[in-house]
Parts: sequence; C-alpha cells; structure tokens
Amino acid sequence: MDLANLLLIPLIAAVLILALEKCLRRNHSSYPQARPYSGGGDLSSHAWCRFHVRYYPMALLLIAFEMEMMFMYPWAVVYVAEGIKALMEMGMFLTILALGIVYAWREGVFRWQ
Amino acid sequence: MILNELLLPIFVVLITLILGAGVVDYLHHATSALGKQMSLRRSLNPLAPLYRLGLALSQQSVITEHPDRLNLRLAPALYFALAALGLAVVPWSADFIPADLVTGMVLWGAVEVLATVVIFLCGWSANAHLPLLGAYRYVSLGLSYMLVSMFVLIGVALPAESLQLSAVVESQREIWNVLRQPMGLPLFLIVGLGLTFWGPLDFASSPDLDRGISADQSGASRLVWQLARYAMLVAFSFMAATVFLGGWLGPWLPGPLWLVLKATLVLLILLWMGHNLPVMTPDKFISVAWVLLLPLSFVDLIWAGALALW
Amino acid sequence: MAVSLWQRLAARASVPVFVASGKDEPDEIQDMLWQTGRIKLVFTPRHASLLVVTGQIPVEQSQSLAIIHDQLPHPRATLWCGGQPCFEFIAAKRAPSPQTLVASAEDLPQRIKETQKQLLSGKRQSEPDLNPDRPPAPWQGKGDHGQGGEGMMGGKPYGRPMAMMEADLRDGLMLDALEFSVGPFYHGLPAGLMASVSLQGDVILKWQVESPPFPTALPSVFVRALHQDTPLADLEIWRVRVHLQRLARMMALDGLDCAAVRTLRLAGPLPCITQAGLGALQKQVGSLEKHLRKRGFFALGAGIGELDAQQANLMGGYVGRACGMQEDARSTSKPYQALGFTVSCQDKGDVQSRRLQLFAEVHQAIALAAKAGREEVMLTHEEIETPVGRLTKRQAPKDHSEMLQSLLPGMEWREALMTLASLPVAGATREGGWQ
Amino acid sequence: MTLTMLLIVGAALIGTGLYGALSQQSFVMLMMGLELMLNGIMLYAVAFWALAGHGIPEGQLLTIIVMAVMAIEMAMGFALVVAVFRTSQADTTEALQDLKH
Amino acid sequence: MVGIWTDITFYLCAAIAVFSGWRVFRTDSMVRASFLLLISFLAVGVIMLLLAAVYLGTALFFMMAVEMMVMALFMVMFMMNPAGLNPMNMVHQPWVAALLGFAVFTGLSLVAVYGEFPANPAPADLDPVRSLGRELLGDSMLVFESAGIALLATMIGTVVLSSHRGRYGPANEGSEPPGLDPGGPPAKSAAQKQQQREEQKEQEEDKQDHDQ
Repeated sequence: MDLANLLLIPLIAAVLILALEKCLRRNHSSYPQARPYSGGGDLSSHAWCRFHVRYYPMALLLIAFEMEMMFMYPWAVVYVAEGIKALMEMGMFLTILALGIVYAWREGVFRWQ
Repeated sequence: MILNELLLPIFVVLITLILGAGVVDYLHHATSALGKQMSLRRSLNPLAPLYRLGLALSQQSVITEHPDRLNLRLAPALYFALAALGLAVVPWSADFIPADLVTGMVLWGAVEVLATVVIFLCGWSANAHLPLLGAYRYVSLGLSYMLVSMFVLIGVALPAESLQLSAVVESQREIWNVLRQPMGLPLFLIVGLGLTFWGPLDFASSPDLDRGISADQSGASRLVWQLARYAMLVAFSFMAATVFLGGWLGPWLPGPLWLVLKATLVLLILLWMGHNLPVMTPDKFISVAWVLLLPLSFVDLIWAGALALW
Repeated sequence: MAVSLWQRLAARASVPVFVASGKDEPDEIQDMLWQTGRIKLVFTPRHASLLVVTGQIPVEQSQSLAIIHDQLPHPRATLWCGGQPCFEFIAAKRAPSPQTLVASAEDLPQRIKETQKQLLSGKRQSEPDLNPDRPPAPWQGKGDHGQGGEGMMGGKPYGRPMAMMEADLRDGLMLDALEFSVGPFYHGLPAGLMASVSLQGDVILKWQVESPPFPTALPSVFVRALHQDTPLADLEIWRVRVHLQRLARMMALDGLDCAAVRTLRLAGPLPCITQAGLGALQKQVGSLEKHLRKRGFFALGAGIGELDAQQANLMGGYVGRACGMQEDARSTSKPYQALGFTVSCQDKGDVQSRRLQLFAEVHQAIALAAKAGREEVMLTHEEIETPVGRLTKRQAPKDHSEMLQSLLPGMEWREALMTLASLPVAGATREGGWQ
Repeated sequence: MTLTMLLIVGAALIGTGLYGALSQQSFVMLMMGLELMLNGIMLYAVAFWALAGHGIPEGQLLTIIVMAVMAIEMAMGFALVVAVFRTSQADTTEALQDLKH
Repeated sequence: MVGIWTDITFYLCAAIAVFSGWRVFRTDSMVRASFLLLISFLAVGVIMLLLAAVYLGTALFFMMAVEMMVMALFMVMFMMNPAGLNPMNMVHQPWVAALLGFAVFTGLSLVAVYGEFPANPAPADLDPVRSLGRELLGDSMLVFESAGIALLATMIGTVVLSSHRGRYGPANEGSEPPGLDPGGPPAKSAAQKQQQREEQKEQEEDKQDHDQ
C-alpha cells in the first residue's frame, strides 16, 4: 500500500495540474505576442544555444562527491549500533573526500569561470 | 480498506498542497503588504488569493516563439508532483502516514534534486533568453545546496537509527532535533529557500532578470507554476517541521494539528526571510555553499554523531 | 458577453500594471504607483493587464513600446499619462480612443482601476496587436525539412537564426554568444537606455549603447540656486529625496520590495517637510540604514562594479566621492563652509561604497538642512552640487552611457545591473533645454 | 515479474545502450549509450540480488559500485571533453581522430 | 490482487525504461535526450522498489537526477544545435551498431530464458538498508575506503582537466603550439577551424545523400 501511494500520489498530482492547465488556458499567441520579452528589444537569434555554463568544474566535482552519499545513508542507519568503528571509518572516508574539496577550492573551482 | 489506505492519503496530500498553496499566497501577500505599510484592512483580506486566482484565469496564457511545448506543459505539473511526493512520506500521526517508506529521507533528497531538473526544464523550454538565464542560474544553486541538505538530514537520521521519517519523529520524543542539533534547522531552511527559489536565493526569477523563469509566463500557465512553487514551499515546511520540530508530537492537541501548526511556523520564517533579505549574487552563492555551508554541515554531522554515541 | 465568475473576482484584485517611462518624466509616477494600494507594479508586460505610459515617448522608441504593448496578454489596455500617444506611427488606421489619456498623475490610480473594471466586464475591448502577425523571418516551407533551417546550424529555423560562436573573455571556451537588444523599458535599466548586448553564459561580452537613457529632470531648486538666492535647506532636502529614490530602486533590484517602498514613503513627502520633521527623518533613515546593514544590503555590493580613478573622475558627484575623491562643489561655497561642511568619502569605488556614500550623504544633507533651516541660510553659487553631478550655468550633468561600453563587458548580468543602478548614467535636463 | 522477464528487460537496455554507444558520433551521446548499458547492468544486479541471491548484501554493494563507475566515467569523460574542446573546439570522435596528424 | 498490480506496474515501467532509452538516440534536442535517459533510470528505480530494493531504488533517483542534470548542462554546452532546431543525424555505422545491439540483446535474452538460475529470493524480513550498512562497515570495508580514494582521484582529475585558471595559470598553458608569426594565433587553431568547416560541409552532404 505504501508503495502504491508513493507511485499514485505524484501521478495523480501531475495529471491534476496538466488537466487544470489544459482546461483553463486560452493561448493562441500571435507572433508579436510570442516574441521573447527583453524590455522592448528583440533577440537576434534563438535563445537555445551552446550555453556557456560558468560553473562546470563545480558540476563535475559534484558528480564525484555526491557518490559518497550512497555510502553515507546505509552508514547512518547502523551508526549507533556499530559505534566507534563506524565513526572512525566514516571519518576516514570523509577526510579523503574533503581533501578533494579543499584542493578544488584552492584551484578556484567554486568561482564562476 | 482501499478507502482508508489508498484514497484517504491521496486526498489528504493533494488537498493539503492546494489549500496550503492558497495559504502561502495569502500570507506572502499579506506580510508583504504589511511590510510596505499598506492599508491594514485590504492587506489582510482573506479573499485576496481568490481575487488573484480570478485575475490569473481571466488572462490569456502567452506562449513564446517555438517553445518546447511538451516540456513547457510538463514542468509545472512535475514540480507539483514532486511536492506531492515529498509530502507523501511525512507522517501525520503514529498511524496515518500516506507512504511510510523505509528510506523516506533518501526520497526527500531525490525530490530536491529532481526539482532542480524540473525548474531547469521550465526555464529552458520557453526558448527565451531571460528564462534561460534564470534556469541556468538555478542549476548552479540546485547543485550546490543539495549536499548541505543531505548532510543535515543524515545528521538527523543518526539518533533515529533509521531513514524512515516515522522513526525520526519517534526519536524526538525526549528532545526535538532543533535543540539537539542546533545548526540543523538554519541550514535546512537555506535548503528550503533554494528548493523554492525563494527570497535571498531567488536566482531563477530574480528581479534583475525581470522575473527570469516567469518573465514570459502569463495567465493560467503562470498560475500553475506559482501553485506548484507554493505547494513545494508547503511540502518543505511540513518536512522541516517533521524532521526538526518533532512532527506530530505535542501535548493536548491532536497530532496532525500540531504538525500543521509547526509547518506554519516554518512557513512564516521562510516568508519573513523572503521579504527581508536581499537576493544574493549567484556566483557568490556557490562559493558560500561549498566553502561555508558545506563545512558547517560537516560540523553539524560530527556534532550529531558525537551526541548520538554519547 | 456574460461575465464569468473569474472575471468578477478578478475585478477586485490588485491591478497588475507595467509602467513604461518616457522622456521628461521623472520616475515620480512610478514611485507613486508603488505605494498605492490595489495597484501592483510588475516587472514584465506578461504579468500586466494594463500598460501605463508616463511622459512622452520619442518617435525612435515607439517601435519598442509597440513591442511591449503586444507582449501584454489579453485583455489589455494602454493608459497615457503626461504625454501624447505615439502608436499612430505604427498603426495609422487605429487612432487611440481619447479616454485612455490621463491628464494628471493624481487621477491615474483611479483611472487604472476603472479601466481594469471595464476590461474585465467586457465594456472595453482588449486592444489588438500593433505589429503584424508575421514571424521575424519567413521560414515556413523553406530549408531541408521545411523548418526554415539549412544543414546543422544554418538558415532560419522557425524564423530566427541560431546563435554563433564567439571567443570568451574569461575562460577561453569558445561557445555561442547570445545576442539581443535590451531596453528601453527594461525594468532594471534606467528608462530609455537601449543596448545591444552579447552574452556568453551570464557574462556580458559586449554592451553597445543604441540609445542613451532619457535625461532626468533636475529639481528646479538646483537650477534656481545658480541665479538667485535659494534656501540652502531646500537644496539639501531635495538631495535627500533624489538619493533616497535612487536607493529605493537599488533595493527593488535586490528583491527588497518592502524596504524599497518604505524608503519611497520617506522620500515622497520630503519637499514640504518641517524643521521638526527633519529630526524624525534623521532617525528613520538611521534605522533604515541599520536594518539594511544587518540584512547585508551593503555587503552584497562588495567588489562589484569598481570604477577606476579616471571613470570616477568623469562621473563626478557622489560616484567620485565613493571612490575617494575629495571633490564637492559645496566645499567652495561660503554658506556651506559656514555650516561646517566637510566632504565625506569612501575609499573603494565599488557598489558597496556607493551605497554607503549615498546613505552618508543623506545623513549629512539632513543635518545640513536642519542647521541651515534654523539659521535660514540662503545660497547663490555658480557651481551647484546636484545629486547627479555638478551643475554650472553652462553645463548640466552629462550623460555617461558611453562609459558603460567599456565598464560592463566582463561582468555578470546581475553585477552589471547592480552597477548600473548605482550610477547616475542619465544626463540631466530642465524644461526648455540648457542654452 | 519473474527473473527471466527482468533479465530480458535488462538485456533490452544493454542492447539499446550498445547501439547508442557504437552509432553516435559525439562524445556526450556516446557516454549516454554507456550509461544506458550500465543501467541494464544495475537492473541485472538487483534482479539477481532480490530473486536469486538470497538478499546477500554484496549484491547491493555491486549495484553501488556500478553507480560509482558511472559517476567516475561521467566526471572524467566530461572533464576530457572540456579539455579537448578548449584546445581544439572538437566535439565528435572523428574530429579527435583527425588530430593525430 | 497486489501481485497483479505489481506485475502491471513492472511491465509499464519496463516498457517506459526501454522505450525512453531508445528515444534517447532518436531525439534532436539534447535536453530531451538527457532527460529521456533520466526517465529510463527512474523507471528502473521503480522496478527496484518493486523488488524490495528500497534503498537502491530511491538512491538511484537522486544519483541519476544529478548525473543527468549535469549531463544536460554539458550536452547543451558542447553540441552544435543543442535544441535540435534543425533536425540532424549524427551517427556513424548505424546498421552495424544496430545489428550488434540486437545481437547482444538476443544473446542475453537467450541466456535469460534458457539459463538455470537458483530461485532463492531475498527473505521477506530483510532490512536492505541495515544489511548494506553492516556490510560496508564489515567485510567490504576495503571496497568502501578504496571507493573513497577513487573518488578523490576523480575529483582531482576533473579539476586538473577542466579548470581554466588554477594557481599555476591557465590549464591549457603550453599545450598550444606557437603562432605562425610572432604573437600571432596558434598554428593549430586556424588549421582546426578549416578542418571543422570541411567537416561540416561533409556532414551536410552526407545528410543530403541520406535524405535522398
């Protein structure tokens, strides 16, 4: 039942909103209406482009760092039961990863490139 | 059985979100009007959200040139669905939990991350530059606050010895987590601001982008996006109340009422922050998140760990 | 036409209004609407149901105004306040109806509410598009797949070309640059400033000014002081007012709407303030500053938009003083010296120091006004320090939008807009010109 | 939901992923193919864990290791793409081949 | 009753996973491609939930959401025509690839159908999270810690490769040949541009051939 609820609730919610929007919207937009807004100016190209993401090193770092979460959740559950051993082990693991963060910080990864 | 275990939870979750969104709208505008010293009678009018609803519905929804129509439609629906998913794992009392997942905490983490995807999709699919900039700014925020949130939540899971939210509530019988782990709630509130791009972390629809993601939305499509955003704020408030303020625990009143009261408190704090703090510059926030907030959440975790063993 | 339940409800909601400011019209009207109940100023025409045009829109900008007009969702209407309608240039056959003209600013809130009611009840037709319903470039049926494009990146798929690569200023990744023109009614820019901008990611590669901002009208007190004896207290009170209005706009850009409106409320009734009121004002401004300092309003601008000495020198006024230049026309004038005026300065020249400088000058001006009011000091001088720069008989504060072309590239969008809001970019004017 | 069905679904994912990895010209699309294959492998691991392995924890660990491999592959892959693009504006495998001479 | 619904959900999710996995290589928009892949992962995650692998299922949601978000960022950053405004076909040897893909699918399916696997389901009272946690702190501690080292290496590697300005100057310093004339543009980049232009032409020709 829990699982059924878990799957049904977001599904129904999404369908609800989609239906709501479909019923309520009146949206024939003419070309001058559809022009993207920029305070009276105009775009000289489509907005979709090879967008220069300014924080890409951070994004890459995150993928690697985030992996550690996979190990931390199960660890948290048995932490109290396992005691000091769990503390030491996770301490070591996090120290290793924190080194990576410190290194990245020193290299200026957390600024916009 | 079907009625009690399937229909009732679905109904409760959806109604909470929709009514909650109305309450958020009311409180948001009322507090804003009070902050601006507008006339008291008008700013406290309880029907004002309905008026705004009417206004949104009597407007046309403009669609930009050659958008990604499918994703433009889906984004608000999915954002709302994520709010519903997040609220589904929150226990209302000892025996009423819409979806009592063993890994409720992990699921909440997934909600946060998927919200980033959905908000990005909303800005991207309009094919207009201001929403696009807003979307990319939001991703920088979404990717940086996420780790903080997960560390804070793991800190909460330690004394509960479980990732299940009902167990987390039970673990707060003696003392609420807000007192046990004093750094947890403030950090988690920052996460909430990020999740709903609210106030100081409103990068996606900031004033300098002339409302960014929402700059080209109008009428019903703007309404559903706002609805989803408010619903997410509601879901977050419930989550924060459950995890840090003891959820449904409390004397005299019935459990669900306690939960609602605590969630309202969290909501008010978030709204206050929204009105009183300036929007940060996006490039500074990643530094702050990784260099300041992440170490702080480490400290929070260590504190929680030490306390749990001791 | 039956009026639906929604429309009946909508008629009671706050009216969302998009304001397009024109020439010769200080932002007074906009500031007034900010503080009015049941009217909501919105940042984009998409959220508005009424377009309010304040002041005269020059012919060159009428096309931009028409673009904005068409971007409003239906039902929509236009109100003209303080200027003549200019849409005839675009749609010659459709003369605007006389009822959309609003004679005085005091009437405006009332007229806005009425117009909205008429629109929602169907008594007034929604205004049709001004521009023809055509794509920006013909595309249908052209190209490889009928989508108007050619090959990988060529052609004009769906009416617009694709963005092309350009070298980057910062990290050497050569990616597409997004080119567009922004303004003259963009909310975060001074009214009338139109620029063609090239962005890569959030960073501005190029900022080409297409038309300078509309000159702002200097309060007449400053001009009068050039020729005849003027109460010094008046000068200083007007300085407080202009500075506070500028600060309010910066706050709005940072999302501090409540503080901005509170600031405007302080600034609005200033011209008729009494001696007793000045003491209270000093306290209120002090508490406002403290409030903002605690919330990080000043710290936010640290390191953003630093001007070098040459640029600061060119700008003069409070910008120069925020950069550490001891230049103030007031220090050469006898009455000011008698009041014990000293030039106050900041040292960094970034947005933070400009914000601090503005507040410092507000405090100083209130103190000066109080003292001068008590002693009834009068002033005539050939050089007047106005809130936007130095004014002489021959020269008004100049337009500085050219400087943006070298100042803004390399900044991120947010930084650029914060910088812009902190600078008096627009030149000054008075009725009848300067010669 | 039998083991056989699960394995067939996993096989379909691996097959599709292989098609993508082999046929796509650009680096990033190639990586998508790899990810899809790993997706199938994860499904395999979990299916065996749940239905054939008596729920031994190593089965779950294997899945986590596959995820870690995925993360490392992606991070390093994109870092390489950035490095290559920075020096030569190339985004397809062919373009990189041509650099040899 | 519950069994039927589980089966229906499973077949639905399986269909979604495979279909969206296939659509990844058929769509023109890079953003759509990455999020279609995300949908494929999410569907597999739901299947894992159905298999009572609760932790892996939910964790897959968040891991893959992050990875696909970053994937989308990079896809848009480095692919020409990222939104697929002009339909395109950037494939090589598609038939060989399709054949191989199909062969692998058939081979694995045959193994699945005819292979003998022990029917040894996980016990119903198993707590997957707790057992995994104990494993991490017990026998598999080495795996766990070496994963940490591997991730650290990855982090450093990505920073070195992708970062532009480090403490020691630009990352690509010294990797560019000297200019043809003193102070001129690097020799390679001009040649490279020429190459790219030729390539683009070739692709267009290919596509025309393809269309015909």
